[in-house]
Amino acid sequence: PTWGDTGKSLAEMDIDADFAEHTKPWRLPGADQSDYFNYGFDEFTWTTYCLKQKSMTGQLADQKAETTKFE
Amino acid sequence: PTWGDTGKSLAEMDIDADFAEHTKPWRLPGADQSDYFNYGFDEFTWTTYCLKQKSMTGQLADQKAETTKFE
Amino acid sequence: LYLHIDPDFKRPPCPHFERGFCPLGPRCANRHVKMEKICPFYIAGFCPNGKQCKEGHHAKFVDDLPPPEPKIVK
Ligand SMILES: [Zn+2]
Ligand SMILES: [Zn+2]
Repeated sequence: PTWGDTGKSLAEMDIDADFAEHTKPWRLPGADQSDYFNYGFDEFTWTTYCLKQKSMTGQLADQKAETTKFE
Repeated sequence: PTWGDTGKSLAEMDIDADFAEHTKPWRLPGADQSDYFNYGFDEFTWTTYCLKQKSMTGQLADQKAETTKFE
Repeated sequence: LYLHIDPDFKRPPCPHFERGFCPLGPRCANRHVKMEKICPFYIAGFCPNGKQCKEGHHAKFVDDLPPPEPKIVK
Protein backbone atom coordinates (compact mmCIF):
# COMPACT_ATOMS: atom_id res chain seq x y z
CA PRO A 1 0.00 0.00 0.00
CA THR A 2 1.14 3.55 -0.68
CA TRP A 3 1.43 6.07 2.13
CA GLY A 4 -0.97 9.04 1.97
CA ASP A 5 -0.46 11.00 -1.24
CA THR A 6 3.25 10.24 -1.48
CA GLY A 7 2.60 7.43 -3.96
CA LYS A 8 5.35 5.49 -2.19
CA SER A 9 5.15 2.34 -0.12
CA LEU A 10 6.58 2.66 3.38
CA ALA A 11 9.43 0.38 2.36
CA GLU A 12 10.41 2.92 -0.32
CA MET A 13 10.41 5.85 2.07
CA ASP A 14 13.34 7.48 3.76
CA ILE A 15 12.27 7.86 7.38
CA ASP A 16 14.47 10.91 8.01
CA ALA A 17 13.64 12.78 4.81
CA ASP A 18 10.05 11.71 4.13
CA PHE A 19 8.96 11.96 7.76
CA ALA A 20 10.69 15.26 8.52
CA GLU A 21 7.36 16.70 9.72
CA HIS A 22 6.27 13.60 11.59
CA THR A 23 6.76 13.55 15.35
CA LYS A 24 8.34 10.06 15.12
CA PRO A 25 6.87 8.86 18.41
CA TRP A 26 8.66 5.50 18.06
CA ARG A 27 11.91 7.33 18.83
CA LEU A 28 10.68 8.57 22.21
CA PRO A 29 12.17 6.88 25.24
CA GLY A 30 9.95 4.07 26.49
CA ALA A 31 8.11 3.74 23.15
CA ASP A 32 7.04 0.18 22.36
CA GLN A 33 8.65 -0.54 19.00
CA SER A 34 6.08 -3.24 18.28
CA ASP A 35 3.32 -0.59 18.19
CA TYR A 36 4.97 0.71 15.02
CA PHE A 37 7.17 -2.07 13.66
CA ASN A 38 5.90 -5.56 12.94
CA TYR A 39 7.91 -8.82 12.93
CA GLY A 40 10.35 -7.58 15.60
CA PHE A 41 11.84 -4.82 13.47
CA ASP A 42 13.02 -1.47 14.82
CA GLU A 43 13.90 1.65 12.83
CA PHE A 44 17.47 0.52 12.24
CA THR A 45 16.75 -3.06 11.14
CA TRP A 46 13.73 -1.90 9.11
CA THR A 47 15.87 0.61 7.18
CA THR A 48 18.46 -2.08 6.47
CA TYR A 49 15.71 -4.45 5.32
CA CYS A 50 14.23 -1.83 2.95
CA LEU A 51 17.62 -1.03 1.43
CA LYS A 52 18.20 -4.73 0.86
CA GLN A 53 14.79 -5.14 -0.77
CA LYS A 54 15.44 -2.15 -3.01
CA SER A 55 18.80 -3.48 -4.16
CA MET A 56 17.25 -6.90 -4.80
CA THR A 57 14.46 -5.52 -6.96
CA GLY A 58 17.09 -3.44 -8.72
CA GLN A 59 19.11 -6.57 -9.45
CA LEU A 60 16.03 -8.36 -10.71
CA ALA A 61 15.23 -5.49 -13.05
CA ASP A 62 18.82 -5.51 -14.33
CA GLN A 63 18.66 -9.25 -14.87
CA LYS A 64 15.42 -8.89 -16.78
CA ALA A 65 16.87 -6.14 -18.92
CA GLU A 66 19.89 -8.36 -19.62
CA THR A 67 17.75 -11.32 -20.63
CA THR A 68 15.37 -9.36 -22.81
CA LYS A 69 18.33 -7.90 -24.68
CA PHE A 70 19.03 -11.35 -26.10
CA GLU A 71 15.47 -12.32 -26.83
CA PRO B 1 -1.54 -25.99 39.41
CA THR B 2 -4.87 -24.70 38.15
CA TRP B 3 -5.32 -22.16 35.43
CA GLY B 4 -6.92 -18.91 36.51
CA ASP B 5 -10.09 -19.60 38.46
CA THR B 6 -11.43 -22.34 36.20
CA GLY B 7 -10.08 -25.03 38.52
CA LYS B 8 -8.59 -26.87 35.58
CA SER B 9 -4.99 -27.90 35.19
CA LEU B 10 -2.97 -26.59 32.26
CA ALA B 11 -2.69 -30.15 30.95
CA GLU B 12 -6.49 -30.39 30.71
CA MET B 13 -6.60 -27.01 28.94
CA ASP B 14 -4.09 -28.21 26.39
CA ILE B 15 -6.31 -31.14 25.59
CA ASP B 16 -9.33 -28.86 24.99
CA ALA B 17 -7.44 -26.47 22.74
CA ASP B 18 -5.77 -29.35 20.89
CA PHE B 19 -9.10 -31.11 20.60
CA ALA B 20 -10.62 -28.05 18.95
CA GLU B 21 -7.62 -27.76 16.60
CA HIS B 22 -8.06 -31.41 15.74
CA THR B 23 -11.80 -31.42 15.17
CA LYS B 24 -11.78 -28.01 13.42
CA PRO B 25 -15.27 -26.92 14.58
CA TRP B 26 -15.04 -23.81 12.33
CA ARG B 27 -15.41 -26.16 9.35
CA LEU B 28 -18.76 -27.49 10.53
CA PRO B 29 -21.84 -26.33 8.62
CA GLY B 30 -23.41 -23.29 10.24
CA ALA B 31 -20.20 -22.26 12.00
CA ASP B 32 -19.65 -18.50 12.04
CA GLN B 33 -16.10 -17.97 10.77
CA SER B 34 -15.91 -14.65 12.59
CA ASP B 35 -16.26 -16.46 15.96
CA TYR B 36 -12.93 -18.16 15.24
CA PHE B 37 -11.13 -15.82 12.87
CA ASN B 38 -10.64 -12.11 13.49
CA TYR B 39 -9.90 -9.36 10.92
CA GLY B 40 -11.84 -11.19 8.21
CA PHE B 41 -9.38 -14.09 8.10
CA ASP B 42 -10.48 -17.56 7.07
CA GLU B 43 -8.54 -20.80 7.49
CA PHE B 44 -6.66 -20.26 4.25
CA THR B 45 -5.74 -16.58 4.64
CA TRP B 46 -4.83 -17.16 8.30
CA THR B 47 -2.37 -19.88 7.26
CA THR B 48 -0.85 -17.58 4.66
CA TYR B 49 -0.58 -14.83 7.26
CA CYS B 50 1.21 -17.18 9.70
CA LEU B 51 3.66 -18.18 6.97
CA LYS B 52 4.35 -14.50 6.25
CA GLN B 53 5.03 -13.96 9.97
CA LYS B 54 7.48 -16.85 9.94
CA SER B 55 9.23 -15.71 6.80
CA MET B 56 9.57 -12.10 7.95
CA THR B 57 10.90 -12.98 11.42
CA GLY B 58 13.27 -15.43 9.72
CA GLN B 59 14.54 -12.74 7.37
CA LEU B 60 15.09 -10.39 10.29
CA ALA B 61 17.02 -13.10 12.18
CA ASP B 62 19.20 -13.74 9.10
CA GLN B 63 19.80 -10.03 8.68
CA LYS B 64 20.80 -9.68 12.33
CA ALA B 65 23.15 -12.67 12.08
CA GLU B 66 24.73 -11.11 8.99
CA THR B 67 25.29 -7.74 10.67
CA THR B 68 26.93 -9.19 13.77
CA LYS B 69 29.30 -11.22 11.58
CA PHE B 70 31.01 -8.00 10.49
CA GLU B 71 31.23 -6.36 13.87
CA LEU C 1 -36.04 -2.18 37.08
CA TYR C 2 -33.49 -4.79 36.22
CA LEU C 3 -30.10 -3.65 35.21
CA HIS C 4 -28.96 -6.17 32.67
CA ILE C 5 -25.24 -6.76 32.95
CA ASP C 6 -23.81 -8.70 30.09
CA PRO C 7 -21.78 -11.52 31.68
CA ASP C 8 -19.46 -11.32 28.66
CA PHE C 9 -18.51 -7.81 29.67
CA LYS C 10 -16.46 -9.01 32.61
CA ARG C 11 -14.38 -11.50 30.69
CA PRO C 12 -10.94 -10.39 29.55
CA PRO C 13 -10.31 -10.23 25.78
CA CYS C 14 -8.90 -13.43 24.27
CA PRO C 15 -5.25 -12.89 23.22
CA HIS C 16 -5.51 -15.65 20.59
CA PHE C 17 -8.44 -13.97 18.89
CA GLU C 18 -6.71 -10.60 19.19
CA ARG C 19 -3.81 -12.18 17.30
CA GLY C 20 -6.20 -13.43 14.62
CA PHE C 21 -7.47 -16.94 15.41
CA CYS C 22 -8.82 -18.91 18.37
CA PRO C 23 -9.69 -22.59 17.80
CA LEU C 24 -12.27 -22.53 20.61
CA GLY C 25 -14.51 -20.00 18.88
CA PRO C 26 -17.76 -19.53 20.82
CA ARG C 27 -16.57 -22.05 23.45
CA CYS C 28 -13.71 -19.78 24.53
CA ALA C 29 -13.77 -18.57 28.13
CA ASN C 30 -12.49 -15.16 27.03
CA ARG C 31 -14.17 -12.42 25.02
CA HIS C 32 -13.63 -12.44 21.27
CA VAL C 33 -13.36 -8.77 20.33
CA LYS C 34 -14.09 -8.65 16.61
CA MET C 35 -12.08 -6.14 14.65
CA GLU C 36 -12.50 -5.25 11.00
CA LYS C 37 -8.97 -5.45 9.66
CA ILE C 38 -5.26 -5.27 10.26
CA CYS C 39 -3.47 -2.10 9.12
CA PRO C 40 -1.93 -2.84 5.69
CA PHE C 41 1.13 -0.74 6.56
CA TYR C 42 1.69 -2.73 9.73
CA ILE C 43 1.41 -5.94 7.68
CA ALA C 44 4.05 -4.50 5.35
CA GLY C 45 6.29 -4.05 8.41
CA PHE C 46 6.06 -0.46 9.59
CA CYS C 47 3.31 2.05 10.31
CA PRO C 48 4.26 5.43 11.80
CA ASN C 49 0.78 5.88 13.31
CA GLY C 50 1.26 3.37 16.10
CA LYS C 51 -1.70 2.97 18.45
CA GLN C 52 -3.46 6.01 16.90
CA CYS C 53 -3.73 4.28 13.54
CA LYS C 54 -7.05 4.58 11.68
CA GLU C 55 -6.05 2.22 8.86
CA GLY C 56 -6.67 -0.88 10.91
CA HIS C 57 -5.50 -2.72 13.99
CA HIS C 58 -1.81 -3.26 14.65
CA ALA C 59 -2.13 -6.95 15.52
CA LYS C 60 0.95 -8.20 17.32
CA PHE C 61 1.89 -11.76 16.55
CA VAL C 62 2.66 -12.92 20.08
CA ASP C 63 3.94 -16.49 19.98
CA ASP C 64 4.27 -17.46 23.64
CA LEU C 65 0.57 -17.40 24.56
CA PRO C 66 -0.84 -19.88 27.05
CA PRO C 67 -3.40 -22.22 25.42
CA PRO C 68 -6.94 -20.82 25.13
CA GLU C 69 -9.36 -21.85 27.90
CA PRO C 70 -12.83 -23.18 27.21
CA LYS C 71 -15.87 -21.73 28.92
CA ILE C 72 -17.22 -23.72 31.83
CA VAL C 73 -20.85 -24.45 31.06
CA LYS C 74 -22.99 -24.65 34.18
ZN1 LIG D 1 -10.49 -17.31 22.41
ZN1 LIG E 1 -1.26 1.52 10.94
